[in-house]
Amino acid sequence: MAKTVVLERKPLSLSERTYLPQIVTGLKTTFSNMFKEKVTLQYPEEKPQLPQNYRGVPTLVKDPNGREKCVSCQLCEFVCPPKAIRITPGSVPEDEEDREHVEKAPQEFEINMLRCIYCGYCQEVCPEEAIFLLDEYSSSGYTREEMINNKAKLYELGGTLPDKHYKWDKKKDAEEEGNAH
Amino acid sequence: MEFDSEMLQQLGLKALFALLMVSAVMTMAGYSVLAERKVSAWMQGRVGPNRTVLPFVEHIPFIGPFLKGLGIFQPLADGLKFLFKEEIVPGHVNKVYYYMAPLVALVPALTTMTVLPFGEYFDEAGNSSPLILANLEVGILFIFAVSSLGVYGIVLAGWSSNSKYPFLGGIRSSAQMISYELAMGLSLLPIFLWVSVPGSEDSALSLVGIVNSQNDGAWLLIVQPVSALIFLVALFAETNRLPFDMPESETDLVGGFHTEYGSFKFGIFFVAEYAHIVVGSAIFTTIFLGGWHFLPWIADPWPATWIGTLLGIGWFLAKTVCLIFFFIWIRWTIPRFRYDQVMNLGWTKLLPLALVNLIVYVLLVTWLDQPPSVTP
Amino acid sequence: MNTITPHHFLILAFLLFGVGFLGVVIRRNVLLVLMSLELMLNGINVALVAFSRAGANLDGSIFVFFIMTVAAAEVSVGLALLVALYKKRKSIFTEDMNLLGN
Amino acid sequence: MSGPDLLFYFFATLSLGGGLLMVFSRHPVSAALFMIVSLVGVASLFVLLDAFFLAILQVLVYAGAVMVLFLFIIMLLDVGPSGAKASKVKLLSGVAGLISVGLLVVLLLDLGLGSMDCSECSAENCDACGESAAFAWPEIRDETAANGNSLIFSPSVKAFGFGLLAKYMLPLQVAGFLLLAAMVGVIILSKKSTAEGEG
Repeated sequence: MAKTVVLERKPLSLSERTYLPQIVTGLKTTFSNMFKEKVTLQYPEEKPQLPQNYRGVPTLVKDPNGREKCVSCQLCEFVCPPKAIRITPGSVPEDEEDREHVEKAPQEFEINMLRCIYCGYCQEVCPEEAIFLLDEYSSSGYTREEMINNKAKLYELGGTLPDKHYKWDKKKDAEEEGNAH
Repeated sequence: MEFDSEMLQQLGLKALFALLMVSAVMTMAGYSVLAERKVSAWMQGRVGPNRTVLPFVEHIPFIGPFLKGLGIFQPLADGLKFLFKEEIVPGHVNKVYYYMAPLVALVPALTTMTVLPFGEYFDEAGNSSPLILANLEVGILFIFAVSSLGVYGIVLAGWSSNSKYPFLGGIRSSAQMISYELAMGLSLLPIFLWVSVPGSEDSALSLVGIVNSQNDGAWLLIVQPVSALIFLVALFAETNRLPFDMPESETDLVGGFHTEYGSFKFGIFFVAEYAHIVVGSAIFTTIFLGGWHFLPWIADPWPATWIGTLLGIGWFLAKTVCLIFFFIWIRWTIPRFRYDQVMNLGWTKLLPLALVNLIVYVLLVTWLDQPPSVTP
Repeated sequence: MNTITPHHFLILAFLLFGVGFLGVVIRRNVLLVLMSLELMLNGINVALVAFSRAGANLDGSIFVFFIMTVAAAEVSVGLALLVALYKKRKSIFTEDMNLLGN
Repeated sequence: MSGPDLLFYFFATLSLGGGLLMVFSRHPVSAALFMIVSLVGVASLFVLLDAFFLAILQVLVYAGAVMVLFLFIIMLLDVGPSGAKASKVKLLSGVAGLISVGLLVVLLLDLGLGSMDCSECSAENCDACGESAAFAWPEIRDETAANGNSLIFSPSVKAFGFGLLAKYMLPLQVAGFLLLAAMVGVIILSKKSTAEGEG
């Protein structure tokens, strides 16, 4: 057990009580700080280096084949704490052969960036890994309407996820080979 | 005595000089705002204002970006911003005094400099006469008298705002001013004792006399360090600079006396504060740092012509600018006192110290019988 | 000063004194009474300086100096008394200071 | 009318008007501010009379210290404008005021009629008035000197200091003692009521 040591507080000496030496020391410190390297980032020209796990604006992504990953399960809409997400479910267009196993696709997908709190719950809850918080952080607009990201905007921001894994392809393969669960 | 043409001409000349000095002090005030921002930024590892630039200057190679980086044009932008912001007058204020207060704060700061000598002028024979708007025999008393009026601006602003924080700021300010004026006056008495020569015709209360006594001799800062220290501390208190910025302490009184002020009226308060600093540094330079004279114990190296005049003024300005830097430097080093600490320092430390200092110098001057220095 | 004589200054001094006296008599706020007293002293100061200047005699001016000293002391004591009184009676009006009356 | 005369009338109006407005203003803060105007007017009159040192002292002591003290106390006690209770003038003080003003007018008339025929006259007919126009202010001299037992008027501070420290040494010390006594008194007063009486 550590022993408690009570330190006597020494009375201030005369020079300490005038505070002048201390002030001089402080002045020296601030003066030397004047010539140290500046830490300011010249923002619009220089961008900050973002960490790997940075959470920026939530976006929708497509798989490498250019197919929509979102299946309109509405889990993200459900989990979103500030209720920023609004999904209008729709069916998958008939002509898309390779997506026939998917039952639904979002007809409209809106994220209200005036409400979004960048918590990342939507990314966490998404079973399709379709929604990602990417490192875009400065979104701005002149009107409230501009700040509501629609589906087209979300895909434009999100782009394509370079991921070979596509759940519904595997499921289809398994069904064809007859070893589905 | 009639107003004849010669008198009118002289009046016009004086008015012109006064206008020039006002604009010089205002410009310096504007740029000390910039200096404040820049120096504080450097001390905190930042860069400070470096964006504002005039449209055509930007394209000059090297010089343009350099000036832009220094933020030289920032005061212009600040001034324009103050001018064009919306004037908001809260409904609960006492209108007359609310409008009057910024002016009352600015005028004493600008009036003080009329008795401030800032250089010397040589005629053909090589005789020097000081450059000064009004060479009062009692110049230093005039400065005290006028600067003691400066408190009314703050008190009026605080009272007419009809709101709690400004009111507290006004009350604190009046108490602080009364307390520190005493120490300030007492700290200067040994100076007058030291400078005055028995039997001379010159008045020791004249600022020109004080400056000339430091020509080719020791600065009064070296001869009377305690006086200089007390005067400097009191000057900080009178200009409401940071260790003593009781009237506007942002952290406990929001903004103090100018909480309810905005746009141009706030701008005037702002300029007045910095004009006080500029004039205060100039006064300190005049009294303790030898005014326009060169280093202590070294005679002025410049010739007794108009070149010498210009160099002297430049040297005076350089000292003043160094002091302004010192003001800013102190501000970003020392934290604010508590109100009772301010009162304690003024009444129980500075005042007795000033009295002891006075007594010591009275004895010393009596013992020396004939004070050294002084070329009348 | 061609047409201005000591009489002008004297009349002004009288008027200042009179205005101050009027204030002392009709105002019942002690603060204002004190201020009016200062105004009366100022009237006297004007007269003294005018006499001093007209008679080329410095004694009057020096007397003004002493009047100012006394006035400063008077005001500080008067205001301190006023504050002490205010703590007790919560009023600065003369008609409320009637402990002996009624 | 020449310049300095105009200045005299201007500053006289300033000091008198300030005084009158001070006496009749309802709010103590306005009263204090009008008082400052009046004091500055009086200081300017001192300048006209070549008493520069006194003028500066007037501003320094009265406007710079005494009136700040007044304002401080007004704000400390939070004195509002005098309401209905205080603004009704009692009959007695009203009569007293009237009588005092009447007496003053009599005095003024006496002074004006007795010694000078044209105290209120305008510039044009003032020339006709021999006595007042003939008055010449004595030339001021810069030297410090005593003429017999009285000191010669001089605008310099030096003469002032000479007078104070030579002829009026005892009164000066008494004045210093008075100030000390006042300071001690104020400290005791404010100690007792545990409040902020300022010295």
